Amino acid sequence: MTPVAEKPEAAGVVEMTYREALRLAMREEMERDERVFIMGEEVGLFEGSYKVTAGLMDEFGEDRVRDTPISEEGFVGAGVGAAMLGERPIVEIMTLNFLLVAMDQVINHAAKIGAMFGGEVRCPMVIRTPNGAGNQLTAQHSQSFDGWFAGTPGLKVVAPASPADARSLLKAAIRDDDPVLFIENLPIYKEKGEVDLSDDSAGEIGRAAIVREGSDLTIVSHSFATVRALKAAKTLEQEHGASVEVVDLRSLRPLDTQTIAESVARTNRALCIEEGWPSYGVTAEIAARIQKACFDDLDAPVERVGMAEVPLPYSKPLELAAMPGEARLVDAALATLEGSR
Amino acid sequence: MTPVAEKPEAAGVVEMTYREALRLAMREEMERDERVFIMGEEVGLFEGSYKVTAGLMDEFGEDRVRDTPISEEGFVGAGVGAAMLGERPIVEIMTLNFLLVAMDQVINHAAKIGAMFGGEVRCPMVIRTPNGAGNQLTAQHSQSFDGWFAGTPGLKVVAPASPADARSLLKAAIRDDDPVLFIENLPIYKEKGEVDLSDDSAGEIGRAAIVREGSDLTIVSHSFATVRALKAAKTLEQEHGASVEVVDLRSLRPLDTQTIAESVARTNRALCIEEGWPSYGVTAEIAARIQKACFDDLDAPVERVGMAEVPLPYSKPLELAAMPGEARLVDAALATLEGSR
Amino acid sequence: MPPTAAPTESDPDVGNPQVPLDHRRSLYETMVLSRVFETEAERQYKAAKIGGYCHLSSGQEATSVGVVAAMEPEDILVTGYRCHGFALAKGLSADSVMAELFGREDGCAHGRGGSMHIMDVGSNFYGGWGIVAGQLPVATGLALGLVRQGRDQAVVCELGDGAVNMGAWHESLNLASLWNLPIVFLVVNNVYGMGTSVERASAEPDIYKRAASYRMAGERVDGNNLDAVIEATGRLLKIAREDRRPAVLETMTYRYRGHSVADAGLAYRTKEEVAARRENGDPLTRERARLAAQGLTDEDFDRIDDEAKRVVAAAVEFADASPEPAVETLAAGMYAPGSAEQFERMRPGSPFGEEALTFDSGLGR
Amino acid sequence: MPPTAAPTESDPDVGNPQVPLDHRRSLYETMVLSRVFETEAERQYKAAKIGGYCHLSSGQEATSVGVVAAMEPEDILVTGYRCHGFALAKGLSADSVMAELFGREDGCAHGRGGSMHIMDVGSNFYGGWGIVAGQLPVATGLALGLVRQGRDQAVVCELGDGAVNMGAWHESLNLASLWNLPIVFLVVNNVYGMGTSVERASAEPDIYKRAASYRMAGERVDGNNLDAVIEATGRLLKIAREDRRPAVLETMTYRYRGHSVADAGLAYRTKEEVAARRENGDPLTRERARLAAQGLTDEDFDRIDDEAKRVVAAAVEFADASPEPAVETLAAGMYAPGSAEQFERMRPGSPFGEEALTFDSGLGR
Ligand SMILES: Cc1ncc(C[n+]2csc(CCOP(=O)(O)OP(=O)(O)O)c2C)c(N)n1
Ligand SMILES: Cc1ncc(C[n+]2csc(CCOP(=O)(O)OP(=O)(O)O)c2C)c(N)n1
Ligand SMILES: [Mg+2]
Ligand SMILES: [Mg+2]
Repeated sequence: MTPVAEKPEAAGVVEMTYREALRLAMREEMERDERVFIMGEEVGLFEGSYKVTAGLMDEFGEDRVRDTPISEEGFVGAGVGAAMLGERPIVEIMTLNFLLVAMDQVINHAAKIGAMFGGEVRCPMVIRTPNGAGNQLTAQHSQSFDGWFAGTPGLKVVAPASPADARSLLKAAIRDDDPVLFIENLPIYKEKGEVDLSDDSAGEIGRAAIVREGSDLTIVSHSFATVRALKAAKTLEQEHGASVEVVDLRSLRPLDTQTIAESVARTNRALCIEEGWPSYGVTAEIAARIQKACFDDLDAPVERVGMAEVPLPYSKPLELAAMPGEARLVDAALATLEGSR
Repeated sequence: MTPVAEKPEAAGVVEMTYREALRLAMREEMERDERVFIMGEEVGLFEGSYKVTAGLMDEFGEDRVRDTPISEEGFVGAGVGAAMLGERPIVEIMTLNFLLVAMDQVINHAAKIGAMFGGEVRCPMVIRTPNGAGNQLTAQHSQSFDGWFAGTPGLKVVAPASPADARSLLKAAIRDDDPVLFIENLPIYKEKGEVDLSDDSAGEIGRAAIVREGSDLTIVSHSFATVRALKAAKTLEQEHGASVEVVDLRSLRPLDTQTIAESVARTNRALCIEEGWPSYGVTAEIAARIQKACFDDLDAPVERVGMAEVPLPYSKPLELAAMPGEARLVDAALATLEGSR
Repeated sequence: MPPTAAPTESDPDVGNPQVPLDHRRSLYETMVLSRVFETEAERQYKAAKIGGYCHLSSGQEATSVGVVAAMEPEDILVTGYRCHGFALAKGLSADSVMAELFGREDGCAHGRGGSMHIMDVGSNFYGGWGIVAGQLPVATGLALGLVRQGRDQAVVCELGDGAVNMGAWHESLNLASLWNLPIVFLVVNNVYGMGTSVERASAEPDIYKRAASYRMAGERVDGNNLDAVIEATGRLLKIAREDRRPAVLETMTYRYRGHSVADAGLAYRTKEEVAARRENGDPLTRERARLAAQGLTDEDFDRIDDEAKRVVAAAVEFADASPEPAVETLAAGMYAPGSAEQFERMRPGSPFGEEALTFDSGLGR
Repeated sequence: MPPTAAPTESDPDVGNPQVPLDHRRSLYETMVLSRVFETEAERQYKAAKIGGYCHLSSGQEATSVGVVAAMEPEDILVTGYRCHGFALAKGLSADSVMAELFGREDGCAHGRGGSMHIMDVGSNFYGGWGIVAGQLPVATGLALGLVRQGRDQAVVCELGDGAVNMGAWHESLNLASLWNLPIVFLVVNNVYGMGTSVERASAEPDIYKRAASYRMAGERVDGNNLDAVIEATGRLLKIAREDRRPAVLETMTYRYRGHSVADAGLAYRTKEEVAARRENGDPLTRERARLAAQGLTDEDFDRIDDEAKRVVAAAVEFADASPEPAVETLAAGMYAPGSAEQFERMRPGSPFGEEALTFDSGLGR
């Protein structure tokens, strides 16, 4: 069982995993505000299928860390109703794939409340769920529908890439008065990074970050794709002498196109990457905005890379061939660097 | 009650509505292949909430035109299972908004079967459903999620704009061996056009059509947006002397980017329009592909217009302000014509 | 359900003596108001003052008024889209409901929701929802919220006979029972879901029996009998509040008009069937007889009818005079205050016209 | 469920005399094969020859083997992801199942599906599905297909105790009963859904009773008693085939291993509980006793065990020798033959690498 990160008392900067950072944010917000509670399958007794909520039921009790039956539509909706009454539910969906059975509650209920009722009632809830692939989980369990939610007015969609952002943006999502889909990722849970325990503040939703500076190419990504981007950027520098800037979106709705545009205006080339299928995906929107915002700056077409457009196969070699692995990212980057004038 | 279109016996070219063309295609295919049957809410006794299936239950009986309880997840899945056994279900979903409760069956079942089971079994089913807005149906009933399905490998997505295409492509969808989402549209049902009853052949999925030729600007659209595009193109010609080409996509997956690219290579400017929300929508993908395929041809950024990004309000003036009406299309076209060099 | 015999002179039905006459009278006034309101709404719809879908509840007044009569003001009501009558019963003014149907700024949802999405937090009426059975999980969550907040009220969640075949029904009832939530699921059985009769939709047409699958109490009452509805609702709400046990209440009634104003309502039933229902057991006729048996005169009833007509006519005037929402407020309410700042960096490269959207949530009220 | 007492010398349980000894013996052989197969699968998983999720059914053999024993070869079986044992019972070879777990070309799904998605149309086994309760609507449709094609077979749809709280359960059972479909919903109650016990998940822990909500027959049997499972399944399938009435059969059993190989399976239950279940009423021990009572010797049992080990060892060899799928076939099977032509015009402007995807569906078999 994953150890629980030290309590904020032990102030200062410590290294922790993305998973621990999420757990810390939830514990801090639950201590801060008794309206905050967690609901989901196996979040309590089982300590979370991916151990994100490990230890929290012992600490906060069964009412505030509530195990649910397998009924995503039912308990996502229960989160919506509780939020309308002023509670602050954090609903965990085991993986994003299972949100498909609760789409109606997310898209046609949570997202509609503010506008449809004329601003007379709000829905301050958070839905936490990991997307992603890479462990041979196969076609039904390896998907990323990030863009679907990011394209839904009334929702906010946050997807951080580092433990520090995971903590501060989950805190921001919990404190936000609107429904926020907080997208995590399976392989990212074990990623490590520094977190400043002395800073209890919430992050800003709608602000991208330049996580690596460069002058030849801008890679735009979010969540685990940013982890991939940073590795690829290193390789591109070391083996190809290319100076690559990486913009981590952090939130998909609102989307900080301004930071992207400013970066591309400097590098004149852009590569957008994502874990999911690129066609009609997140990178489609990013590319569409870049070509409009930076039309005169671009020296080459905006390129996109994502998961090969097939239901992900179980076979390891096939899965590897489908993923946006480093080799494909580097090739795509080189193609973009060489493209056009 | 809408009259039933003449039987094919009365050969030759006749004018009929989009609604009648759909009904004709279903009748022809049901006569042609007894494996074809219709399932859905109110498709029989009630004659279809939008009267598309009117008269078919009388003609083919309750088994082949099957009224269902309100259980979209259940009967969409029942269509999947029947299709796996070689039947050819046509499942009608009253409006696309209600497919949200059946997403799991469409995305994680129908779309996965071919690949996940190694090609050993197929799912030849059609899901017919109208998207769209414009009649004050409000936030929960006025949506278009076309891009979500078009972005799902394993599915095919067809969305014709004329009665002739509605008939030939619905026939193609019914004869296709893969799951096809056939997207209709509420305001388009009453649109009229010529249909050649003597031609019983199925259309080709994956082929866009240039429905209007022009040299200054390419408008790319599908379904009702194409009806809007053709009107706007006329206005642009008459009032602004602009020669506008209109590419009707007809199918979103596969997407005929080749026809789009060839057109833009001639006109050097593109405007993509859709009924739904453009951000992370269909037009994002079209724009992303055009800027890559036509990078050196473009004289201005690819522009996009869709529904204003809000849950659609009930109020008529607000709804009108949100829709991609002719005035907004013309303004967007003029902006694209004036843009850049 | 066999039509309930109308009361006869020989055996005057005076109703439950527990209900004081003045209270019974005021409930009848609300029932009449609801009927008159719906009739006027249909007229205004045909006059194109009202658009979208418009679902009327004429014939179901004993259920809507009776259920709410048994609720405390602090109890929460949630319904589907057939909500005008419930809203009026829960205390929303005819003005604010009619203005909403007209899509005007003074409507309870500022013209954003329309007929299907009436709501008013002040009256503890949480909507007014359009997706069949979609309101059940939400209502279940409202009941969970009440428990978390240590409030001893309960939730009533209305749904139709057709809605009981949706998965959301199953998941919501299981959660409500498993978690001991204070909620009554009110199944308004008006015989049809659009054109599909209960027998053609539900493998168990005795819908209330399905409560047993969740070890939950389930009851069926004559939904056209005001007293029966009040008694059963009151009893089940008491159990919900005090013992924290949910329940299903099925009220048997009938919809006189089409599914919505757009539906003639005769493809799946006969004129004769509708006429027979109107003649036998109409909730207003029946309640009027009880009041007459307790001494109300024709003049009293005329006064009640006139007052209802006056209120509804005034509501139409009020609605017509209320301003249309300003186009600049298109995005108002979508996001909470403070969100505009979060979205300000989204403008570059956005689709044509999007830059114009403003996200402040104030509706200038 | 109280553990069934193990047979004693004084009262030898010889099982149902209707079942001929050689048949009973072959069923036992399949049960042993299943247990040995799962044990080996866990070993291979830990040796990293198998990946993804791997759900074992050790302890549930009397249910999987008994249910299939009561089915005709033409009857259709659909299951969730805990499907190895069912697949072997339905006639898939250990070779093709193990090769699928290894993700190889000779696997029943050519290595595309893996542990959760075993299937073989030739054996009328239609998968092998991974979304909890997602297989119920599909199985209901297969039953509808049988009726439309005038075939007199039936469908058995397996699901777990945790799956009964999903909306898909409710919608599927209602449709199956309303439409008189030949299907038996088999609820394999192994006490837990991951770490959640039936009592913590289902407001009605007597799951079979939920069938009543659909006017459907519901039964519960000792899922570790092969004869009881065969008898009940056979009777309900006969009704499904001949009277076209669906049913629910709940078999009470127990999962020895964790939810999946990744789960130690002790956060929510004790070592002692698991040990007690293994000792009392283990389906293999029990069936072995019956066979012994009918004269099988220890040598016979050793031979049966050895044969199972031999078959499984051979399956591992077969799987290991089978080729990995070729990367060029990444998109194979996704679309039907002829689709490549439909997609050929999609290449311009497509994302990096997409042009390379080929859509021919042949898998070179
Ligand atoms: C999920 C979903 N499917 C279909 C519809 C379309 N629809 C609206 S009302 C209705 C019938 C509902 O009948 P019932 O539950 O009996 O309520 P009533 O209209 O009789 O009050 C249908 C099918 C919808 N709104 N939502
Ligand atoms: C819709 C959905 N939600 C959650 C999951 C994750 N999950 C996989 S198996 C499982 C438990 C199922 O338990 P049960 O139905 O009892 O079957 P068993 O594993 O015991 O055979 C869960 C929650 C899933 N696959 N699908
Ligand atoms: Mg009804
Ligand atoms: Mg289980």
